[in-house]
Amino acid sequence: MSILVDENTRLLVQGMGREGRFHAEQAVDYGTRYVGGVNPGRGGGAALGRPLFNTVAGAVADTGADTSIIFVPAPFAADAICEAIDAGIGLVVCITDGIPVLDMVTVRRYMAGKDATLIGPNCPGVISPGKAKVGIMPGHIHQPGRVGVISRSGTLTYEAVAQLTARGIGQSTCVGIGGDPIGGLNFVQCLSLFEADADTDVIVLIGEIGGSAEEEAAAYIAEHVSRPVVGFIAGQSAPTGRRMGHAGAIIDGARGTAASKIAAMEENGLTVVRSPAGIGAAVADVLDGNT
Amino acid sequence: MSILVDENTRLLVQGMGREGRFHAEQAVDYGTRYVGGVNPGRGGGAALGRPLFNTVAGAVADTGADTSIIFVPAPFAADAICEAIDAGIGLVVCITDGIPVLDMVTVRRYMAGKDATLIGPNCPGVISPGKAKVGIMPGHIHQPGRVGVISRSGTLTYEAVAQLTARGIGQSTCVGIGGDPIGGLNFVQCLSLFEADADTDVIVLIGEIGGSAEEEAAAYIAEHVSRPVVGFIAGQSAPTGRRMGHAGAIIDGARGTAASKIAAMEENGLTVVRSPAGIGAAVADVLDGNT
Amino acid sequence: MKIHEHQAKTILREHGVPVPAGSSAASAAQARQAAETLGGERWVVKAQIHAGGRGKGGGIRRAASLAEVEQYAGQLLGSRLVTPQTGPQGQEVRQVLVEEGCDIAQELYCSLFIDRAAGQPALMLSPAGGMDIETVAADHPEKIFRTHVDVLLGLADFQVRGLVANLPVNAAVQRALAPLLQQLYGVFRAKDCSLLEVNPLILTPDDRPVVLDAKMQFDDNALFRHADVAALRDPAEEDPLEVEAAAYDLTYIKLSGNVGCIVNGAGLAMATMDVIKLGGGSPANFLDVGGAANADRVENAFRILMADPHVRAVLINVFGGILRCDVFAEGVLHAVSKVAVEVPVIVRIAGTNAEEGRRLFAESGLNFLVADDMADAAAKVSQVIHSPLPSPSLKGRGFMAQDEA
Amino acid sequence: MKIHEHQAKTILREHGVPVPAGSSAASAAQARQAAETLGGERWVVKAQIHAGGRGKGGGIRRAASLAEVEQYAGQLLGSRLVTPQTGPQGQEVRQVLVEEGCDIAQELYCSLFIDRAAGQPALMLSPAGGMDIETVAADHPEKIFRTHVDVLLGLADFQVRGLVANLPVNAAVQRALAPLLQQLYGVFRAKDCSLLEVNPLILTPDDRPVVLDAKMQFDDNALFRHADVAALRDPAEEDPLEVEAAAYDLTYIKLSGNVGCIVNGAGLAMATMDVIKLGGGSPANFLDVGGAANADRVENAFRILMADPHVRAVLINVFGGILRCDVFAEGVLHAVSKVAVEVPVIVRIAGTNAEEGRRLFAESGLNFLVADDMADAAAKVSQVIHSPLPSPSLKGRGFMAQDEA
Repeated sequence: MSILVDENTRLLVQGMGREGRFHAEQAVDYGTRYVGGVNPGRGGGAALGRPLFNTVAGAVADTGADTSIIFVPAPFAADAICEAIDAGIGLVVCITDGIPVLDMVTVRRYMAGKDATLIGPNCPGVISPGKAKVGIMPGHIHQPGRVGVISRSGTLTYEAVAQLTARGIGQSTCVGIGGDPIGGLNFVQCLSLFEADADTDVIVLIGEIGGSAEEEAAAYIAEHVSRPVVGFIAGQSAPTGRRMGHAGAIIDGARGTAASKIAAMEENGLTVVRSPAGIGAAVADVLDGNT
Repeated sequence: MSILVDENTRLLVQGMGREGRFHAEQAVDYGTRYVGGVNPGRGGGAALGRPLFNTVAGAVADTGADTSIIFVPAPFAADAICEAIDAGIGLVVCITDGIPVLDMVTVRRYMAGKDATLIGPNCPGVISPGKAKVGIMPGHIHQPGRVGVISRSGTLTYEAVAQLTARGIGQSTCVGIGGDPIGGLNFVQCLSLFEADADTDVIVLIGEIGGSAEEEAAAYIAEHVSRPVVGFIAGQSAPTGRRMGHAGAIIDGARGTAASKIAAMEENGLTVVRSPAGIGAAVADVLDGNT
Repeated sequence: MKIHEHQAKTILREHGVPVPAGSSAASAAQARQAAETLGGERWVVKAQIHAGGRGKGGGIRRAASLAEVEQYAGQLLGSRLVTPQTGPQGQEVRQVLVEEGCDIAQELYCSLFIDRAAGQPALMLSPAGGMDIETVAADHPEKIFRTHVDVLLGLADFQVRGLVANLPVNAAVQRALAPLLQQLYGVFRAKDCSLLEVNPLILTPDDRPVVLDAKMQFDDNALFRHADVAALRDPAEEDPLEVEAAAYDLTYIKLSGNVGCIVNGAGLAMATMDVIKLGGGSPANFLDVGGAANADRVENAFRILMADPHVRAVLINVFGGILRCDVFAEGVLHAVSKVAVEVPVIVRIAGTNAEEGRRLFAESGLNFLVADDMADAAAKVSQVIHSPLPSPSLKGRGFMAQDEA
Repeated sequence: MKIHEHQAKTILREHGVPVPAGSSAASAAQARQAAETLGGERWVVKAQIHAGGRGKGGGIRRAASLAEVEQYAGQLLGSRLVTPQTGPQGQEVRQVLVEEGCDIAQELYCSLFIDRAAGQPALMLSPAGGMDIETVAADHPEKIFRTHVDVLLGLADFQVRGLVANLPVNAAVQRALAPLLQQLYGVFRAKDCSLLEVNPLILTPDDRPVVLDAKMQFDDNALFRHADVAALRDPAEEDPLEVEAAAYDLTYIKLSGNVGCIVNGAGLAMATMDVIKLGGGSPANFLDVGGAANADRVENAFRILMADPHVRAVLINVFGGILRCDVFAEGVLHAVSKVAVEVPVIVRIAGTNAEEGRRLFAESGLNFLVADDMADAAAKVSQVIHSPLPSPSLKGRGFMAQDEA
């Protein structure tokens, strides 16, 4: 098993530009079931052997798409997310970064009470190794297996995954929830999905400074998660008051520090790794029963 | 049993002006458990021996109110409804008439996904005879019993109820859903509540021209309602294109006519009464098994 | 509330919506001057009445000279224009709109309204512009495209993009139409419209969309926050009795029958009309005196009913809930002491203190026909209307039909 | 993005929010003239820098004569103002704001910001105005009132009514404050603010609320739709290297350490800083070259790092996902051929075509210290920094630390 995406996923690409086309190609190469693309004004054409549509609603009607990945430029991305949700897409993965915060606040409010999951924005997406790749992560560094990975980061997740794969430790699903302050799926919701997945044995949670999502995740884990969780927090050496690349990675006064997050993780029984170089080794230890 | 309100209802009055105070008094006299009032700027005072609050949130915190009745003037009524819902009131009865349609559209959208029921606006409210009166209907014409009444009208409902009571036929609950084109609880939702009420044997549905709620109700009844339903439609002699008092009572082109509604009711097995003078007799016939 | 086309276009223009240049005129000379000021070589003279279908009634005239503008305006002004929506008596033309002529490459249809069933505003778009949309809906439903508006989110880009993609127009026109639709929704929302219909929404030969005709209706309940809109009301387009009734806080609608009625509550008022009809009579009006139903209101109600020469009898039907029937009876007695009521009056009161109220009517010395219930009231109305003998008026003239029976 | 107080007040004034009359000045003479134009007898001269806490640093001066206005402006302009938020080096004052003096009856606090946990804007209100709100929050949490805003519905009447009911002010002031709070939210929303803080929000002796100080910060991602706001950027208030980096599409933040780093991805960049720190070094910067990481960007990254005199070594840490490591290596080699890199460079590349990339570095003839993984990279950084011997720079000066070990 796995979470969010698998071999049954029917993927639509919103924003079939240069980047969208490239990643659609990569997804197809990985074996993902890509069913079409949406490019307003280009409807009727084709991309990678599948039809292009003017609207998501039209695409869903014709292709039965249930998942979409969004590469639409930031000024138009919130509208694209709402369009996907309005058209009944169940899982929307938004890669676009630089979306205005109030646009995302609006999207979140718009989604309230609607039955859809958003991943991102400003995220690498989600991959269930060997089944489906709905994101911009390099597929080849992954390996099917039983470790779930959740992260606010992109390349740092690849780093962690590569450390796992290098040790022969495969992954059930890897989810990059994105580095923005306001996004869709959060740590807690993602943890609950992994907890319900019979084929995930260990969870790796990669957080970073800013906000309180890691603290909330740690508290949730103590209460609701039976799997061992290995945690890492990026930004232990970051200064206060500066956004470290990700819009969400900022220590605001005394809030959002790596120290606070690490403490919360330790208090709640997670295995905390101090060095990003040690994530793979820590998971191996957990799997070997050494912790 | 009964629906919506009963002896456990804890009633808050929003808009404790002359009208609000009068009807609060009537409700108390009827035996309703009235717990307080809300009048912005008058918080700290009292009305009818119970405290007045500035905000609904404050009132809920102090009194445990679960139901509110709104007498706030039309320009401010939509805000009052949202305030009640935001404060966690489960049943909001809005008596106020003349609320702008787009205000009510906004309220409905605001309520989406929230766990609250709105009755009205522009309605007489709801009464479960012998238990609680949350409305402006005259309590004394009602009698506890096993007939449920749903209506878009006020005095016409009293007329129907009086005909029942005159025949010794009591009511489980009488709900005036209001005469506005956009309101809260609709016929279908109210029917489902009565269907789930073990102590309602027959349902009286009083509709009127305009919209398609009666047609939808009739279709729903055929599918989901096991109780016999007696129906009446007001406005059989109304002309097209004119609003008959109620903002919602208008025949728009060929839509919303009494004929269409009566036909839908007959097709779906309701007992249709042509004369408003014959409602009580028709219910008596149904109870006697004469139909 | 309805407004004239020229008023609607002024509002739209203020919100940045492209409409033809034009102005209204109340005389032929003014119309000529308006055309001169506009300049150009072609104009359209459009009768300004609240009813639609003006084109079919000859209310829209194309003029190729200032003399023609003056001539057509002169013909229209003061005439009674009959259209499919005015009824056979027509509607007097008091103003015309003089506009620049527009070249039309394509006619589209667009409207915004409140969809009751969905509880949301709806936007309807069709390539079949310039036609009666109800006919299009019936004959070519595939030519009508619609979307609902999430009133909190607004009309989203993706929605208008999706809608215009259905039209047989090129991508440039689609890109021009999308923001225009959002502007129209903006006006609809900002002004609390109940209807905003643009038919036709034209495309010029150089692909510009222009609002060629506009019909706007407003939510009466929201006028309190739109003083500018309320000021556009044209009482000349409304029934004088209804205008008067509204001033008295009465909800009155004039109908063509012969039995006047005074009722408390809209539903009961409709039911009362139904009962009159079932009894073989014909309601002369809908009249809701409201929950208060005090002596003043009843007096004004009688005054308005008596101003209708077709009224041969009055039925009062009141259910006293919060209102006490005895208090109401006193109000009626006071009212009829001030208004000359020269037709029979049937009274049916029920509810709180009904007995006491009936006693007051009986002891008034006036010829009220007091009914026991709605069935009885219907019978009494029928009797009065169908009796070959003159019925007794309230003040005693004629015979008392009941005694005769 | 931050703006100056006087800019914030101009925006608020345009939206109808009551702020004191005033204008900014860049010289003492201009300041005097501004005061003269304002008229009155009392003025306030306020240093305009982006950091807060100006009062404590002596940056806000009350003047009772035009001569005092000129004197205080002269003293402030060109000085380096040190406040609790500037750091010990202070911030140069380039402009002052000259305002009319206001009588203050009461000081309140109000701010709007995005509450991440709630995913909504939040409005915070306190009767403890004029004080550091973090201190109030810590010592008197009962004096802080807040509500979240449903971004689709807006800040509802009932919400502001409920909030102001908590303040120790009379009903008239409450009625005046409620719409003011809604105006502030309107600006916050319309301008895509990330912070709008009014401290103090004062009440005058005649009960009028006035925004006496205003701090506004904007969502950088939304500046594309606010050209007016973007035009208010004051690069003089920002680090010149960061301004330059932004022009090159690099996300660069200058820090105080001695190991420069070039990384792709924000999370990995932070983790790289952490690894440097764990190895006993100290990061000189945060630098994310982004997903593209082409030769141009790398060249500019080196240029910016080399402009920082504290940098004693550079660590390149790149995980090639979509980016191919061999292509990246070529970019680096091209970059260092154009920029004089006179410190040791540790390179760690992983992912797609990493082997090929490593070979390119090894065969380049330059003294790259190629690390196997992040742990090895950290060790090499530590070695270079802590070695008593001079470390080999990229171009071969000094010794090769690795050979020595």
